[in-house]
Amino acid sequence: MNNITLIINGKSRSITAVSNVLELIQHLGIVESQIAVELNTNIIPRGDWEKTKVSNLDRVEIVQFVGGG
Amino acid sequence: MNNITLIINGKSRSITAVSNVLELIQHLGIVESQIAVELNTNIIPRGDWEKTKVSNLDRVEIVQFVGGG
Amino acid sequence: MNNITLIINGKSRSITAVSNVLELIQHLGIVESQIAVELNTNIIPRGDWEKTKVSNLDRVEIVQFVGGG
Amino acid sequence: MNNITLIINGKSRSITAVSNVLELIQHLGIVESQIAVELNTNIIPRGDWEKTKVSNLDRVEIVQFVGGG
Amino acid sequence: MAYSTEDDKLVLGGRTFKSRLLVGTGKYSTFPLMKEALSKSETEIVTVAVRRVNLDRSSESLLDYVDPERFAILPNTAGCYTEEDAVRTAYLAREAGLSDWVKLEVIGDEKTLFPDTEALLAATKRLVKDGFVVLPYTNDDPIMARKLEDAGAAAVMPLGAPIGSGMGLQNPANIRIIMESVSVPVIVDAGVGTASDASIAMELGCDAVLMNTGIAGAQDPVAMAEAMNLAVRAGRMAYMAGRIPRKLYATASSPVEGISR
Amino acid sequence: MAYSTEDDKLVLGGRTFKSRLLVGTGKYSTFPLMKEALSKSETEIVTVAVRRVNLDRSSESLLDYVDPERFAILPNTAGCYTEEDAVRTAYLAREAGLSDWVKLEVIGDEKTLFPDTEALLAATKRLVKDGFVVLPYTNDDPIMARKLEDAGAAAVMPLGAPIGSGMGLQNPANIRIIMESVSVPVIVDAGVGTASDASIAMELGCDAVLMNTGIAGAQDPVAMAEAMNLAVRAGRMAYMAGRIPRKLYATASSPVEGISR
Amino acid sequence: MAYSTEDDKLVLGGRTFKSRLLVGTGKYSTFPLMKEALSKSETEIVTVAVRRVNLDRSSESLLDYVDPERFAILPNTAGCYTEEDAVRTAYLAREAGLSDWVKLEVIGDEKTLFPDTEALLAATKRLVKDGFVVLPYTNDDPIMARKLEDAGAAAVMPLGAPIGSGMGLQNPANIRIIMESVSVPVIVDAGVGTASDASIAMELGCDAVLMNTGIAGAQDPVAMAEAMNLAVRAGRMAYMAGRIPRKLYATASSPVEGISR
Amino acid sequence: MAYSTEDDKLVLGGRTFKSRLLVGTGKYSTFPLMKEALSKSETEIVTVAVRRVNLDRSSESLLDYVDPERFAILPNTAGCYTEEDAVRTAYLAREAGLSDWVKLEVIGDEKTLFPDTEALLAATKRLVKDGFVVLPYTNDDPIMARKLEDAGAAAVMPLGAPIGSGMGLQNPANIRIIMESVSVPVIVDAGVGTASDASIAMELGCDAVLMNTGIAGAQDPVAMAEAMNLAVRAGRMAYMAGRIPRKLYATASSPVEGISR
Repeated sequence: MNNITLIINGKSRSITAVSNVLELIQHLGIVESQIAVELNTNIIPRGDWEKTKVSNLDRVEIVQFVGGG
Repeated sequence: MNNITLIINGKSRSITAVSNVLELIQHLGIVESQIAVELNTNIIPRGDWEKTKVSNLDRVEIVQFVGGG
Repeated sequence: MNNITLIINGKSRSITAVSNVLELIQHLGIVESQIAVELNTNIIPRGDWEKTKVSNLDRVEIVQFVGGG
Repeated sequence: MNNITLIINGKSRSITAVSNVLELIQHLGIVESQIAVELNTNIIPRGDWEKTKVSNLDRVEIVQFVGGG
Repeated sequence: MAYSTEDDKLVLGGRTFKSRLLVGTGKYSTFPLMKEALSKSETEIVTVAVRRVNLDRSSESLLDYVDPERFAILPNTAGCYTEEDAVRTAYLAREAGLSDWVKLEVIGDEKTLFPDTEALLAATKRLVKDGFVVLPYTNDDPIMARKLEDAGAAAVMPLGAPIGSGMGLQNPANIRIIMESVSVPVIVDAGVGTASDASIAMELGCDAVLMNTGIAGAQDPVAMAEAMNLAVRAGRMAYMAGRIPRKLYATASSPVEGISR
Repeated sequence: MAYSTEDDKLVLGGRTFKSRLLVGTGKYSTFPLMKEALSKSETEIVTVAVRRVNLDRSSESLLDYVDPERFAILPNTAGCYTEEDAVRTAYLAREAGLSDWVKLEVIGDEKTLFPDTEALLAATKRLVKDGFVVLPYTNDDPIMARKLEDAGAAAVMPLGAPIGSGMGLQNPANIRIIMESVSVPVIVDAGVGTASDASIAMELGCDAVLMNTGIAGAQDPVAMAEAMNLAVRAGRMAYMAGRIPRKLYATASSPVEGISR
Repeated sequence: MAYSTEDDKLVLGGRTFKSRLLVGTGKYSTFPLMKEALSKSETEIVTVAVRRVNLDRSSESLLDYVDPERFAILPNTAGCYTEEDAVRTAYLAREAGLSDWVKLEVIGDEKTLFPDTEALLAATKRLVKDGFVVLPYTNDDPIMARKLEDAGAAAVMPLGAPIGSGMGLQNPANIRIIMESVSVPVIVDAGVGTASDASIAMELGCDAVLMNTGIAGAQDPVAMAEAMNLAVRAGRMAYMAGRIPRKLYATASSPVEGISR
Repeated sequence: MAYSTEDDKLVLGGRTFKSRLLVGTGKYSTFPLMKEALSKSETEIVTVAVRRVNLDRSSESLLDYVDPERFAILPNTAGCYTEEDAVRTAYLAREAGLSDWVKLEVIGDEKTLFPDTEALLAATKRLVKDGFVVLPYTNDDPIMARKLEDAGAAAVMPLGAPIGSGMGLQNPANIRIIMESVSVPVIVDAGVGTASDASIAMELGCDAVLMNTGIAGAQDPVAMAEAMNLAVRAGRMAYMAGRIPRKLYATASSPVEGISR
């Protein structure tokens, strides 16, 4: 089988295996601009998304800007 | 018949005829100290109560001290 | 001699006789716009200046607008 | 000669040699109650004054209560 | 020269009082509660209202609970909206109370209970002429205060805030100006909500404070009466003692020399 | 249930006090004047500073005028600008005073005399660990107040205004929030200029007020001491009595019925 | 429905104005400076005083610097201490200015420049009868305000604080009550010291603000004139926009959900 | 020398801004409404929060309504209660925003949203070391303000009152003292409820004001945004213009000579 489980933004999700962060973001259909990605507590610079592997049970945080004071 | 009607403190009352203010106050059973009596808009000093006649349809105001600021 | 004395704005002044308010104003060299004239406590409307005689010892008040709050 | 120099409350003083803190306090004529004594940055409890030696060039601080808010 | 309470009396209408707190008798749940509150307040002057005797049920008399030997009774003309009503009520009060003191009120408006100063001034003139000691409840306008003094008022009683509002002194500047404008006593009347409000009035230099709702309306009127007594005395003493000036910056209260290092 | 002064004591550091006024001993022109002022203030806790003995001239001792039987002596660490200095001064004070109470001050700046709360918190932790009853002079930040409580402070003493400024409570809202944030006593320390300032602090629900310049700097310190005593009691009683609510509009204090027409 | 400046005009004496700022012309060091300040203030109504023509030296005329096409000229009766003087001055002003608008002042006292409201009311009645548009400078007493309205005043202009004092609104509660007591425009006249004072008056719901010293006495009158223009507009818009309620506690402005952990 | 808006810019973190109003983007009912409000406020710096992307429904992006060409985006660390969280959030924000500016918040308590200044100072030091332009949201303690400046903060942002409380500047004295204690810009952050609150902050000499709820929570946010823009400019100009001094008594604005009698 080719599914993996990731903890994305605190929720466990089973998704088709993706090989790296870039694929993950695209798979999730997130607009790539103005977001930040943290993989297992390490922030992954945009430039490293493609070369950063994602494996089963990784913790992923994906954040963006929202209205705030 | 020997009843008269007086307007006492704004209310019309039919009472046994009284000949003067002093009798009226006594008839009404009002403690005589610290009150003031006005008969047809004239204040009647305590000393004149007895000699001041009360007749049918007279307007009588009887006031006392109450709590106030 | 043809001088008269007027009390103008509280000060006594001896001036060449003038026959009416208009002449007086002109004689004093006052710009006619936006002033008001009072002769012996009566306000003289601009239109009546010419027909209003000025005689010896008259009290004249001439006022204008100044800065104020 | 039997004089020693101490730095007492920040000022250098040459005094007759005293063998301990208690003697020093008495020599200086200070009322013993409600003061505290520090010898070379160590606070000396009242009970230890007598057995605490004072030697040349020691730093002594002697404090008391004064008016304060 | 140190300040002494003994020499610092309130002189009002030719009489001398130790207490600078005047207290109203309205709105207490019971007469005994009122009596205890008046006692704790240590007031010497209490205000009362003039109302029709209730003929249908005999009710206890207020004066059974306010000893005229202990308290000067000050009738008010509350509820009067015209010069005529106020003057007539003053006469009724004099007849009932055998005293010629009156707290003169001519109300201008039911919602604010602000005075109608025009009618107040006219009523003051009439009552003074007829020998009354008139204590007018007025606004905080210094010009009106002086007119009332000129009319013979024995004091001026500017409101600190609307009657019963408990908002405290709304315009201390005006009260100060009034005190410099008149020589009769200035008594802040109405608006006091809590102890500090009374102290603030006295600290401005006012001669006395008059209140009713602030005490009667408190959850514990007896305790508040004592609080107000203390507050008026505290404010007066602070005024006489001469407070320190206000400064933006700090000044040490402990010595800056002799610090052990 | 009526309020009773008897049951309303200040419990501080395990001890019980009748008076809620703490008074400083600095800046009096003479010791006898100070002694009389302390007496009139009816305080039970007085603050003192720790300074070098003057060896060149023997001067009278403060403590000849402050009876330790009557007053709890509370040494301060005024003039200390570091955690180290403050802790050392506290130890010296304990040795001199044979008591382990300390009014802990770590000053951040000579001009404002505001506390350095970072150093204050560190010093509090050390002294509490060594058995001191620590009463820290702090800012009016509720978060810092809670940290000091968590560190074991026996009370928190936020400043009402800069020391000696006499400006009165500058931020009543913060003081109220502090009271809801901690369970130890809240004592307003510094800034009181006159009686009403003290009353206002107590009316907010503070447990006590500490002052020095407000009394010592008054033209008549003895009278002001008495005024402050009355003011603190007035404010406390008013708080316990439960004040009336504030309203924009008026409410008659005399009955609106029974008016004679 | 969103607020639009276009639909929000001041209607005064039957005329419509965009600006809610009335400005005095007194106390400027030079006429050109005054002219620039008036221009920056964007006022449409300027007050002037009536004084004797100086016969001994011809001086420039104020009106050379105040274009009547651009500004409505509002003569005042400043300096009048009696009903008679004020009425006479109003007539002189009408004759000189060919307009029947008057800012009616009857001063009660040189030191405070408070109005003599008794004489003010009488003068208002006379001038209204004779066709004047009367804008009376009055105290902040709601009862007097209503009497002036009943007498036909085109607006009421309560003082915010003594003329030239710069103390700002001393009694916002009274101003609010006045606004609920009358239906003519309420214009705060006198006492404004800086921009926020003007905003506060407008935020209370006042229709306009009148000032002179606050601008003319500033170190840079032209800049202050612009500041006051902005402040009056800011206060008006804030009033129309409907401010948030005051709360003792906080409410987060950023979302409390979705926080990354 | 007359004041000119042109020469009076806000310099913050090395950048120059015309507007002295910083506006938050939270709590608007819709993004278009927010966009219009931001536009009317004429702000050049807007704050934003960092939150998890919602994966379950694609929602519009805030940044579609906030043009980064027009506004400097200032991410905050709202919702962070520890140094660690705040620092991490700052890093995420930098990664997402490609800018190293951060409004640093370390909240001490959910109810008051007061800052935890101890953790704030530690976080400031770390972020400054790593090249961030740190704008810390702090309390109004001048000592803490100076410590933040010493730690390299690009400005200090003391709260005027609790976030969202709308109470306005609770302690102007402290804000003034802070301005004399630091040389970096002082920005009042939080507590502004209406226009005059913003003006008052600027009149004290503050460099800028930051607000969110005061605008977003108004009944008409767009009108309030314009009001705040005017108010900040009014307050700044009034500060630069130099206000008249406050006096208890009056000064005539009309000439006292030349009165016609």
